[in-house]
Amino acid sequence: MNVSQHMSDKARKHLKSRYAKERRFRFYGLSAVLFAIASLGWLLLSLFATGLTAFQEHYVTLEAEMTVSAFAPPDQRSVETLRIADYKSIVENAIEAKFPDVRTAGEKDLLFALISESGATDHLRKRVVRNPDIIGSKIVMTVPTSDQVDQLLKGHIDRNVPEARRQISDQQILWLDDLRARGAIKKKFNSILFFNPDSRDPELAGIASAAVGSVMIVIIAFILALPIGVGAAIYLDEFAPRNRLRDWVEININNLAAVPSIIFGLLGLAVFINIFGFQRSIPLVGGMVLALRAFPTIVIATRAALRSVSPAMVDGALSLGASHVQAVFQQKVPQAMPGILTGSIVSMALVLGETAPLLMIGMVAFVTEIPTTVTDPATALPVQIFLWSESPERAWSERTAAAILILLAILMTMNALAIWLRSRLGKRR
Amino acid sequence: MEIIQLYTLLLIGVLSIGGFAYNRNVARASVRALRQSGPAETRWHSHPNYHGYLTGWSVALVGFGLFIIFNLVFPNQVALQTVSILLGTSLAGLLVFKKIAPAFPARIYTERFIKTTLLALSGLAILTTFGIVFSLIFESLRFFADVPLFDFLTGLKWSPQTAVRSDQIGSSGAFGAVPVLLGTFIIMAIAIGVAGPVGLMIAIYLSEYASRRMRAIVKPIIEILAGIPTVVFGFFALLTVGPAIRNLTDALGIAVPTQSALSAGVVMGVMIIPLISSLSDDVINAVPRSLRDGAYALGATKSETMKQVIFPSALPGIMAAFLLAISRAIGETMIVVMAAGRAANLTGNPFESVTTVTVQIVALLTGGPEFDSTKTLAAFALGLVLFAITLILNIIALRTVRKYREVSLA
Amino acid sequence: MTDKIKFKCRNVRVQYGDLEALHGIDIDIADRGVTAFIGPSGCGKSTFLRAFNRMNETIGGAKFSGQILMDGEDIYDPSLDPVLLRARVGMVFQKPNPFPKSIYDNVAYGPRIHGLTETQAELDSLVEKSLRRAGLWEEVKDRLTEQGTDLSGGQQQRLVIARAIAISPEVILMDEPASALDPIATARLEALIEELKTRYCIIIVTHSMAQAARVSDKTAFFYEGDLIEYDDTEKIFTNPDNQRTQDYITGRTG
Amino acid sequence: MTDKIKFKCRNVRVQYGDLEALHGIDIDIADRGVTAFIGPSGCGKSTFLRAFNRMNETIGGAKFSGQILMDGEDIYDPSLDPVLLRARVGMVFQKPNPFPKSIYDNVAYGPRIHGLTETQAELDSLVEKSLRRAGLWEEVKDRLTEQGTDLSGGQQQRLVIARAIAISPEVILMDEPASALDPIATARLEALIEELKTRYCIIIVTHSMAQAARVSDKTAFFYEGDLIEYDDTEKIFTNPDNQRTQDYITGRTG
Amino acid sequence: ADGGPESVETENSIRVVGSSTVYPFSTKVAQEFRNKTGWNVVVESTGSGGGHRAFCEGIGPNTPDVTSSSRPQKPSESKLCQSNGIENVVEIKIGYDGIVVANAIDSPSMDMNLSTLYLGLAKLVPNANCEMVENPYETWNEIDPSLPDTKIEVYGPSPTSGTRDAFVEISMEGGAKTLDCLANLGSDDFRVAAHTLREDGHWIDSGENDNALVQTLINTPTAIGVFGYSFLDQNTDKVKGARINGAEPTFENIATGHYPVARSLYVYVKGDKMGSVPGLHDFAMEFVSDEASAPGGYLEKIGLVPLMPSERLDMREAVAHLSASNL
Ligand SMILES: Nc1ncnc2c1ncn2[C@@H]1O[C@H](COP(=O)(O)OP(=O)(O)OP(=O)(O)O)[C@@H](O)[C@H]1O
Ligand SMILES: Nc1ncnc2c1ncn2[C@@H]1O[C@H](COP(=O)(O)OP(=O)(O)OP(=O)(O)O)[C@@H](O)[C@H]1O
Ligand SMILES: [Mg+2]
Ligand SMILES: [Mg+2]
Repeated sequence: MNVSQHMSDKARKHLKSRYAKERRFRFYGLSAVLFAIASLGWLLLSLFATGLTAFQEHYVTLEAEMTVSAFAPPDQRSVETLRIADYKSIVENAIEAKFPDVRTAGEKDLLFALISESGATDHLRKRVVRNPDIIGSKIVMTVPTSDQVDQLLKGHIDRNVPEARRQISDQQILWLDDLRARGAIKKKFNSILFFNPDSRDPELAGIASAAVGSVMIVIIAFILALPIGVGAAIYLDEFAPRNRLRDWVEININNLAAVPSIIFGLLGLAVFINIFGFQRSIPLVGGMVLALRAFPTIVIATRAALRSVSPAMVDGALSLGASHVQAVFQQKVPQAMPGILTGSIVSMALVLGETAPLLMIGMVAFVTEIPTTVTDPATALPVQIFLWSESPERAWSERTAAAILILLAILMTMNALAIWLRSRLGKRR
Repeated sequence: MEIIQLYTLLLIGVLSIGGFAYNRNVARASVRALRQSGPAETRWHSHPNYHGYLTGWSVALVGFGLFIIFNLVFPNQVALQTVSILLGTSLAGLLVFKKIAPAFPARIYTERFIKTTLLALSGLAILTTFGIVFSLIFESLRFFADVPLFDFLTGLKWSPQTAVRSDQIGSSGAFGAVPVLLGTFIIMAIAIGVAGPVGLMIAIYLSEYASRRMRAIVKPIIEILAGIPTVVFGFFALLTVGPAIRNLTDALGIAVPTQSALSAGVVMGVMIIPLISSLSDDVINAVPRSLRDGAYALGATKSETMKQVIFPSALPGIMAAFLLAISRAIGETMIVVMAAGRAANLTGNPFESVTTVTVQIVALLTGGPEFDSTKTLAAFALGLVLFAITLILNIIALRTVRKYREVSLA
Repeated sequence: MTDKIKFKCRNVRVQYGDLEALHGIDIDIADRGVTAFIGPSGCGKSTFLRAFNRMNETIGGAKFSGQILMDGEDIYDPSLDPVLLRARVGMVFQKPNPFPKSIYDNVAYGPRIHGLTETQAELDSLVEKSLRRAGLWEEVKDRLTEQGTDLSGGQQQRLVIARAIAISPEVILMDEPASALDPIATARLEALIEELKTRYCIIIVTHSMAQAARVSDKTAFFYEGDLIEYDDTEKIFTNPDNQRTQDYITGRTG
Repeated sequence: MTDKIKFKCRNVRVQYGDLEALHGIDIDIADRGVTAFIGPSGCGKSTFLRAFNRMNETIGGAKFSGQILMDGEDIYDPSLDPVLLRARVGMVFQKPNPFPKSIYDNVAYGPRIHGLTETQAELDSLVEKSLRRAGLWEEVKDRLTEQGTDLSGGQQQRLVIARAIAISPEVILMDEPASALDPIATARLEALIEELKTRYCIIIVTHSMAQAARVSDKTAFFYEGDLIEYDDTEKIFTNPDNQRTQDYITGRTG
Repeated sequence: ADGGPESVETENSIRVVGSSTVYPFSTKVAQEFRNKTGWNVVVESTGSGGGHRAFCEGIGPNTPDVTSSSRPQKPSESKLCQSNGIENVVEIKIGYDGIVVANAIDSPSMDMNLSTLYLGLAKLVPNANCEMVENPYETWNEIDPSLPDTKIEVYGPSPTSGTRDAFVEISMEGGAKTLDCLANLGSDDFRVAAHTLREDGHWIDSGENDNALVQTLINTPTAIGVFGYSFLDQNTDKVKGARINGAEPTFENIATGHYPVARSLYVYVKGDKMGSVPGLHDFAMEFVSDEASAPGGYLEKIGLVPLMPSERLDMREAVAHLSASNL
């Protein structure tokens, strides 16, 4: 019995090189996996590194003398007049009180620039409107520092670069250190980021208006896309005659799911705004456009869910004298519901993250108010992120990253909900 | 005005529910009466509920129909609208009421209504496509009246600076789409260059090498990439990847702007990885086990089996996955808007900043609400080009992928 | 048998696309008692069974020709609503297919869609009656709200029969009802069939010769789409006229 | 048989997750000639067969214990390379599975990956030799560039055998190689096996008693994961020791 | 359904469109105004030209109430307004702005003349024989050896932008006037020569977003950007302005007129809508209030060069007067 040629030395050597190739191939595969995971990790890490600091903000505590002369005489005090009182001088006096040595106008301006002017005046304004009795008294107020100061204190602005290269002067830094030493500056949770509308000033900017806009868009898209998507899927799967037209519609829907989203923006601009005459920048149009964007994915998810239901259920119902429509709606659809809901939630996550179509229909605007109806001008969270990311002040980039983190948290929650729903409802079968 | 509309809609809702309830109860009472009056074996064709449903549907249909007609044709006749809706719906309700009888096949009519409604909903899918095609073509035709199609497709200069006023001596504008298309292509090529090999190798690794546990952990992690909004990737490219590439290339002595085709392309590639990996995974798993067995039984290693047997038979499906990815890359907007720059350079150099079709659409349409300058229309022409390209890619790819999906289901 | 005829079938053909599964069957089925369909796999038993309640129509591509008269009435008459027909001709499938609802709701489903009862009490008693007839009441009376799918296979099959009985059908079709059951469940099912046959016309498809011999009064043997022999069960199993039948029941073919 | 022993199996157990498919098999297989594995469906024939070239390892969850010695060498020795083993133990499957490549490339696949030939001419002649041995040469010599999948089922099965032969295995495992073939192709395949058995150790799993009787020298009867009886084929088919074997080959069980 | 109150045709927000140069000022005013009065203001940046176009489209509820502009309204635009029934347009000058030619702070400083800009950016330039030819210059030092040897790559505002108009009118035309060769051209030819920017990729329309432009400059060291002074003022840590005709772009130089490329900024308010858009009049007043536009006001802090005090008082007078006549 001669030894097999596979056992020869030559064969063994060949085998060795084959295994080297095998290992290399496997290594490429592993590298690809690691590359993808590392990219994701890098992305998240850079977002956290940039954005986490935005969840806290520096506030300065001042004592403000609510001088009577800054307000309208008592007999003319109404909400309107209280709102337009001279809060600026009160704030200026309050900060100057901390540094009695500062005399020149130029220095006073620099000093005043340490705090958020708009933030401080508006803080006072709101307090006075709520309680006019504080006029004439001395109150303690805690207001945001200006964005530059905040960035400096967080270490995002390097104190050591030449003065010309930073927007904050050496003198201001000295004052700040002094204030800090006196305990007047504190770092607190940045509630402004969550509850304020957009603002010109980074330290006062929040996502509230954009978030409300996004919620409206998602709700409208959901209300429109769910019936359309589910209805179309049921029709195609259950009632449509099997012919070329149906194939055509099916390809059409699959294609729509893959059409670039910006095209839907063009559709919305041309049809909803120019032909139907809807206003620009309103969540109603945004919701309608994104409903069109989302419904093909709902159709696809629904059809997959319908197909996973055992045909025995329909047979059972039919054999009891249920009509086809009854069998479908009473047996098949309820059982496909977990799948349908999961698909819908996933597609709503898609809607929530969509940006490009909204740019086309004018949802890139500076909106001062949190929208209350679907025809109020609004932006959406991703658009807000886009707008902020393009703003030059350094303070914006951390807020942009923070807004992204919030958006991602919402998306994760939605996806977790989808998974939970699937396992929860799926189990009852 | 809007409040009134809302009330009208509410009214229609109330009427249809009321009609449903009333006629259903009438039918119920008749059934009961019939049953008590004697042993007569006459069965009612339809359950009483169906007489109710039929009423509700008809009332709602008539109501909404009138509502829409009035809003389109006589927008401000609120009183007339309300009166005619009241009349019309009552008539519809009465008609069904008159029909209530054992033999009346209310269920069949109701189901016909339901099916028609469903049909109309799937019709919306076609309508959406038509809407897209017509709005793109309509505006594009106006554009091509100014700029000949041939010039648009072959022109080497993209500089959409037309005058906005008659007395403005702006520039004539150059609408040659080649640099824009080239830029789109470069970024797409970079993206696929990243996502293609990586996605494919991930699919291979997960289906051939990874343990079940690893697969269960890694797959969802990679899918996370697919769920991240593109604006986030854009920010990532702008804030992190662009500067990183710039630092890297600075060290090599090449000056690369942070907004370059490279950073946009690479980030887009990362975004597309899950698309390619999951589609390829489907396709690879659809290759019959017997082929794998055949190769293993001949003493092939896993990589040999993969490269020489499975990959060739999965090739059409993998190509389709790539086509879908290309279509996705071409249509991607936010990443390039934020990270690729806007200069329409006629260049093949990935280190330069280039522009894409989608960037130009955004640039041309954000802001200006005016609607008939050549500039604005150019956006639609670009949109048409984009739609046409992706449509072709999608259809080829979807047909192929569908075949594989069916195989894997069977 | 001297019994009344329930179904008169004439020249029944069923095609699936190009494939003709039944080549023209003529058969008369009695009003009471059990008729068994036997034959090798793929011979068309299920196809024929599904012709009796027009369930074939729910399969795309199935085409029927010929005539089936039920109590003299053509069930394929276009004016006849298959939904009404199926309320009169119940069916039980090979794999028990209770709905993923409570046991109660499973049985109540038919009465509800057909509006057979007016009050809750009426429905309750109908559900109880049906479950009793299906021999399941004692086992489930305390757990009517549990999921039907949580029952054992044999219980599920009886539940499905209760569900069919609840709408007072005249006929019950059963397609290999015991093939998914263990021997004990099968025995209970056969006992149930024995009981039901006094009230209903039952047609059963089975692969088990023994079962056919045990439960049926008449047996029809099918082979490749043709009805080969139809006679009293005893005759078929002891002294069939046809050689093919003989081969099949002795296990030589099939 | 007086032949040399090729495989010595001791206490072979294979588990799929919790299910033990083989409960400890002891068997010796001769170096030349055909050994047939028979037994009812699910008894573990394929599982055992796949143990000889460690193909079980390509299935997630399959666990092997025990010992198989091939020419005295433990094939489950961790230091032994399954790739090498499989080059020495060829396998043919139930469904012919040519690669979607040309006929030539199908046969050349193994020699190429194992680097068995140096020159094109050598490879050409090896392909020809293998196809000749598989009795396919005459039929395909003019169409070597056509796709292997375009051949008829019987040709495909012979192509797959040629593919296996091309790497000069010592053993050929065949898992129901004829079950997808028509009678004429089956006959050709059996003739081929007859020819090959002088050169190779062949183990064949088959469902057809007749086939086992025709082609094999020894037959092993498996039942529910146990080896019930193993003896010369003639003995097994004429005068088995075990009642179960008897029942199976006369068609009473299975 | 007669319960619904007959709603008046009012709008719940004030819509502002217009110049991207004025955008930071209008958003700031919008924000302060909202804080003071609670009225919602929506600001979209469309460019001056785009703004006028939308503004003059009509007086319906979907049209903008205010447009901002970095140049005065052109006659053709006011004609468009009139032809669409907009009678009562109030022009409010809010301050001055310079147009700067800037690059990244780490890049070499530039020192230019208006003629350098013209030669670098015009589509047609005179050659040695005073014939007008397609612009041949590729790098800056081909025009002026003291400038760096970098590619001419200028990101500037698009035609919808008032900054573009002003830039063309002041620096391009100004530069053209300094060249003898062009003096011989007829006035129409001269206008075409002076007003037409290159279309061969050296001039790049950067869209309406000046923020993005600043970003681009930082990212592309060789690139030069054209934008408003206020942006430079806000980004002195990132970009720096070129000297033009020897003058640095600074607050003082612009206010005093030493820096050659400067213009006024405007806001246009639809007087016709003051009845139907509550708050619109007050919003207009906010622009001319002391708090906003006086020296030391919040607009100056973000880079607006304020008007002379007397000018501002006149403006305020005009807006206040409008209210008396209209309401
Ligand atoms: N839905 C269908 N589409 C196409 N052909 C079908 C379909 N159902 C059954 N057939 C074919 O019709 C023939 C008869 O099938 P049928 O199911 O009636 O046989 P059967 O006697 O019930 O077999 P079994 O005992 O396996 O259940 C078979 O050839 C089968 O392949
Ligand atoms: N991949 C697998 N995973 C889990 N269990 C398996 C697997 N393959 C086979 N089995 C189980 O192992 C047992 C033996 O299977 P095997 O395929 O070896 O039987 P067989 O004798 O070849 O049957 P057949 O004649 O049907 O091919 C069976 O119970 C089978 O269900
Ligand atoms: Mg059957
Ligand atoms: Mg087997």
